[in-house]
Amino acid sequence: MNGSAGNKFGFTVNRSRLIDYDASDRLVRDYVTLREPSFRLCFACGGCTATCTAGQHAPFNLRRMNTFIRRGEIEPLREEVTRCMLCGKCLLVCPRGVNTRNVVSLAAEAIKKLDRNEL
Amino acid sequence: MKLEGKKRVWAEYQKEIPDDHFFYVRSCIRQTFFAGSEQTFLKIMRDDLGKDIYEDPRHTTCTGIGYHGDVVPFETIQTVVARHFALATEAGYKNIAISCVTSFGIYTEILETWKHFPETLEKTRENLFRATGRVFDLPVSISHASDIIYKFRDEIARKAKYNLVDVRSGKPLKVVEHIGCHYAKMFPKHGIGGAEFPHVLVGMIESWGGDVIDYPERRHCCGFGFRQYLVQANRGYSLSASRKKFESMEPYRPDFIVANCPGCAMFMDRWQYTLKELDGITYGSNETGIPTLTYEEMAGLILGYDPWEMGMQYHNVQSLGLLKKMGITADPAKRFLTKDGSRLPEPANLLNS
Amino acid sequence: MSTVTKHVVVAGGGVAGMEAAGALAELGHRVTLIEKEQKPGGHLKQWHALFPDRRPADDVRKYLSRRIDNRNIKLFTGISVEKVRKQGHDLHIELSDGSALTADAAIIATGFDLFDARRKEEYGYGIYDNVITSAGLEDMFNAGRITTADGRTPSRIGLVHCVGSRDEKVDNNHCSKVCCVTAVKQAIEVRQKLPSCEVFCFYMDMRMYGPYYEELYRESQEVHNVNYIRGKVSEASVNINNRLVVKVEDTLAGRPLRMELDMLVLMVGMEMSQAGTRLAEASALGRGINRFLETGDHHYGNNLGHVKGLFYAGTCTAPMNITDTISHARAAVTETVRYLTTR
Amino acid sequence: MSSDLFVIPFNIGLYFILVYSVVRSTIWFRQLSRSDKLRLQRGFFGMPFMQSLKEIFMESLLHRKIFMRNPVLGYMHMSLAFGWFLLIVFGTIEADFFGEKHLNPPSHAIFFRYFNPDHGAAGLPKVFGFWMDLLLAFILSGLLLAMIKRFIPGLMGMKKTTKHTWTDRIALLSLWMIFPARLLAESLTSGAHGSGSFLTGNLGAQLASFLPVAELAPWFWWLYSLSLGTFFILLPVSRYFHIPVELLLIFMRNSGIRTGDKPSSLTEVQTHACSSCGVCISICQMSYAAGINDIQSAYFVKGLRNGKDIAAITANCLMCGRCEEVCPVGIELGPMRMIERRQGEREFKPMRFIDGYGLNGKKAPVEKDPTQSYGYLVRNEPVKADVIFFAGCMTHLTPSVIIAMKKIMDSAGVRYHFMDENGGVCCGRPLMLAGRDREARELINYNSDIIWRSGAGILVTSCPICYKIFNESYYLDTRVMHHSEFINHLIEEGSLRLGYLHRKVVYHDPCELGRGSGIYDEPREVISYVADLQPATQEGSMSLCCGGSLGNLTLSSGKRALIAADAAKILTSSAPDELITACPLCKKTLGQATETKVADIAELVAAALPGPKGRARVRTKKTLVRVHDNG
Repeated sequence: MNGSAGNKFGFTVNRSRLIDYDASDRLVRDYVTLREPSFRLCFACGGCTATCTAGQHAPFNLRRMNTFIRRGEIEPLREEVTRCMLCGKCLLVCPRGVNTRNVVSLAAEAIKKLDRNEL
Repeated sequence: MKLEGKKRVWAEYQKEIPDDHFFYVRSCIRQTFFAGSEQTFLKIMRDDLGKDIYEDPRHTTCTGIGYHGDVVPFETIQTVVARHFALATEAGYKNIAISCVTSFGIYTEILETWKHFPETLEKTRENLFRATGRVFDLPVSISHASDIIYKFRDEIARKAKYNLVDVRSGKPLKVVEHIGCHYAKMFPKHGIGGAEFPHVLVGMIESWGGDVIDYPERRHCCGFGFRQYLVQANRGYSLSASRKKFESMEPYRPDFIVANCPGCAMFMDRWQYTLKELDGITYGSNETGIPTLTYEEMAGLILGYDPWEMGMQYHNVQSLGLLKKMGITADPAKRFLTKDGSRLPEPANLLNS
Repeated sequence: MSTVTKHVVVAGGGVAGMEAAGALAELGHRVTLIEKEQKPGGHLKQWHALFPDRRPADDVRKYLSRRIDNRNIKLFTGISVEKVRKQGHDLHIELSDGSALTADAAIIATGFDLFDARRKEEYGYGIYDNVITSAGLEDMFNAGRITTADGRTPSRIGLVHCVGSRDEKVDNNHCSKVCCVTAVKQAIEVRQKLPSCEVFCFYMDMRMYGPYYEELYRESQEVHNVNYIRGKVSEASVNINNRLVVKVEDTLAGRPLRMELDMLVLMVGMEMSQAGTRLAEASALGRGINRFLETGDHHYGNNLGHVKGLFYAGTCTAPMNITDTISHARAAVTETVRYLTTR
Repeated sequence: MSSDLFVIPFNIGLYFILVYSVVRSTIWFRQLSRSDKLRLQRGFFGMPFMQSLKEIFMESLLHRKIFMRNPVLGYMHMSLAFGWFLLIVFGTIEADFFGEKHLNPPSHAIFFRYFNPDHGAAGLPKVFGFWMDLLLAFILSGLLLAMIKRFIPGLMGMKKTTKHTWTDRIALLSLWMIFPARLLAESLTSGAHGSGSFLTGNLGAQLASFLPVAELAPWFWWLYSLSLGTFFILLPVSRYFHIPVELLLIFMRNSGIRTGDKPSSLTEVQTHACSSCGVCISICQMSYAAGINDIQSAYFVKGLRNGKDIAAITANCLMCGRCEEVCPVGIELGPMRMIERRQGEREFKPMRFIDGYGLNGKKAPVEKDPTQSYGYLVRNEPVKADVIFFAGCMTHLTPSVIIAMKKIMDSAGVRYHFMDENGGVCCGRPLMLAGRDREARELINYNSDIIWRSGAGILVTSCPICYKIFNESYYLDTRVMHHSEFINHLIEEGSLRLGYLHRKVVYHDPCELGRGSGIYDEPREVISYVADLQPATQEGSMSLCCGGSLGNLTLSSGKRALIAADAAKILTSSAPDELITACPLCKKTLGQATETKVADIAELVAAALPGPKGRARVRTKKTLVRVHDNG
């Protein structure tokens, strides 16, 4: 809501929720996929998210994170990606053999690099 | 772009528009913000096209804004609309001409409801009779006022004093047409050209020499979205929808926007100022804003009406440049003078003034 | 098996009709095969390669040609069966050229029509230059050139699943079954032929129901890097560069998504064919809510209609792939022969 | 006599390497922490020094460990090292005895024959000459084996041999040239002078029959000197630097210096002490079971030594610890890799040898990240209990283990609190294995808090991964027990009544429990108490990794499956009724790789619990099974 926006209108322009595929880049995705090709195999069943140890305590959704990474939407992941405990349960449940643990690890790494303009 | 494809779609969505004898119902927003437009429409109908168009001063709002704003129940609005039908019946008119797209959607929705659920019609008749003692016949046809201009677009073209053409280069003007959502998105078969590729304004623009811009967000809502606009805190949604459209049309360098819905015309005009204030961005060539016209004003200009008499000076984005491009001489100094020379109030914060 | 030669009319010379005719002729029956087009083969004529193994469609076309190369089969092309009527023990069959045939039994194999993509106006098929159908893409494969209308090599192609299927707006609630796997197959083919072209599949569900389909889907991700976005494309438009812009909800991200494409391929579904509809209406044959021919029993009478001696084969009963169509046609032949011998 | 110029290359090389070694050692010594400096000083004047000498003799010269693992390979190393050592010793004695004067420059011993071409005709010199020839033949036989190993590794029982850099190649070439050159030089000189023993004498005589040996001899003395000189100069930048560095490592290790968790002089000494012998490659399951041949410790250490970007190699390791068990040099490979993983996220800066203050200069200390990763964890009210059971994340995917543990503890009347019954917090070990200690520390603190406040005396976990970190990195006032230990404890104290299952079972040591925590006996005692425990083909310290290891971040599921299949095949080669393990991850991984039933030790014990009508007896148990180290 923008009711309290401090201007003479009492509101501001809402930020678009749109994923504009052409306005973002896929640097993080490419970084992850190059190092962990199994990342491509995710078909978003959500098994990882269901079994996730960290996910029992806080919003951490690997399934959705994978989607965001693929679309180049990094902003929502910056904090979420650090919540993983790397326990590896997701590895055992993934029906497509995605090396999920490495995906999170690489994503966190890539985002840090992105922020340092190293990607 | 394959024009044949569009023509095929347009051919599929044609509707019967009566030739004459209309009962005119006005629009709350149009008569408030573009009072000259409705007057222009009546003038064109009566003076230029020689049609019989009647309006009853007793007709009221359709309460569509209240209905979409969740404060007017469906039974109520049905009864209000039934009262308008009763006025038409009493005056002996069977063809309704509607100024507002919201009303047009309401009328269509109600008639469709009555068709599929006849008991609601009976209930409405009963409600209307109990409340006012009036009875009504169902209208034979429902037309949006833009449908009627569309029907007579070629006749207007024959009488044209100006065209949608840059008089200096001879090139057609680039026009963004915007169709109100409730015109055809709810009931595509009631709109000329359907919902995806509406033809109602395209037909006018092309008949009058302009080029239509088919930009990616063409179908997108202007941002009115009753609940979004009516609650001040929600207006950011409304504004962001308009911005999406402006950003999408901007690369085409449009000469002006024309809308068939009063709300759309109002928003796409006024939000340009708001966006300038909030975002610091002014759209349009040389960042002067994109003039936003009603279709009545567009038709009026073609027929040589005085822009100041039509009230075009009360748009937030001024259209002096456009008029010049079309070769219309209108003295800027006379914008805010009445015919007898006394001063009209001059709005602040005009764009492209 | 019958020792007496009977006459069976097969209406429709597509995959089902050709297989049924061939099988009947092999058993010694006299078959009249009637095809409305100038050549038999049905929709298979247009296919370049088949899923899931991407073998040339020509393999199956050749098989079917050999199948009907039998002196017991009389092939008529350019005419269609318009009406079937029971006349005593026989069937009276009226053709579009005004002539009529009498047969001991008949098999209807009138197949399907591809959904007319123009009915999904929001995708702009027939309006935007680079919106094509899956059949159109198959044509491009056959021609050996995948290019945009102005001859450029596309750098990004989108494939829209479920066009005309599972869509109440066009009165088709049924699933056409084969479009998902066709999309996967075509996506792989595009990636192979144009390695620098990104491919996106916009799907509602991935219905990989057949053997090796799921494996193909996996391969498309693992080996060919095909991208999948779960969500139905809501509309397509063009931008100032004449590139297509599509809007879709990325349902897995829970957010709307917009992207530019050079080409949009609509995976058109299957509908009851118009010729089959005419025949069904003229002959008062029952049809299901999906408008395909209604069979006697979904489980054990799937080749039977309610007219004795009249049998159904292939996609006139429901969408199916080539494998199932051939099996269904063979089952129809079994039913026909049983009818002819026990009548 | 030194006017013979050919000795110059040798002298340059020799003095260079001597000076370099002194400088290098000094730098390393100065980089040691204060306590390690004290350790080394103390070690130098005490028992450790004698131990070191013994070890140097056994390992650096005789190559005992390699010999025991692979006699041919051992012989190769021994002949080269010990042979050369003896050649130098004997040569020096010879030169000292028979030379013109005592305390000759080293070149006199090395080129003794040149300077004394007629020496060794009879008597004691002849005996010496014989021995010198014999040693040379000994070395040359080893050299021959080395060449065979280089070109046909299979013949030596080696799967792969390490890949060489170009400096390695030149150093190798010069090393290979040394002894053939010496042979020819001595033979030619002997041929010209009619001297020499059975090898050089005979060969010399043969050559003299058709060659102008006197003219040729200087050329080969030059070659011999050049080879030695080149080898010495290239020594610091080649794999052969390990020869001197290993001696230093032995001293350091025997003085009690350990790798720790940060880069130090020791880590650098260890990188240089690796001889790239390749034993770690042959033993590596990722190599022989999964066909991955570029990440083994030899490559890891080499990459580290050469300042290459080894992030991928560092991450791609099961951390099973098998290589460390067999490393002939005794390099602490696990801790070395862990140090690298901790560096992982930082920008890679290649280290060059010359500018090197080595690892210490290479990387900044672990970054302090002020933000908390797991700030979202909520502290719950503690539950008081005597015993805490922590199943661990992985055990939650093997509910049968949890059920079995509950049954066992209930049966033994244990009052326990199931700490992570409704999904707990990870123990932190997986993060630590990924080199992310800071984050691991957050989880450790969280879990420690719960354990401390529970007041429990015993913490039981059914996961070896958790067990290891609870033991090593948690500060607890609680006895940490793996469930196999705990069950053993219950049996010993007589609170668990168990029947006997007539099943043949084989036990698989989980890496983190066996090699990782030294728990080999307790599981075996428990198993042999309730079933017929059969020996496994590879067990104890050389037990296999199941392939599921969390130590490896990058290994694909397909490769893991290959390792699992191979391990399962070996473990079930005796066709046991059941394969027992003590780790949920091993159970899951092996379970997918074999038809044989794979069960956790708890499941086996639970099956031996008396049923409602069961007649279990409390047996006195003392049939100790010892692990047979077949490593």
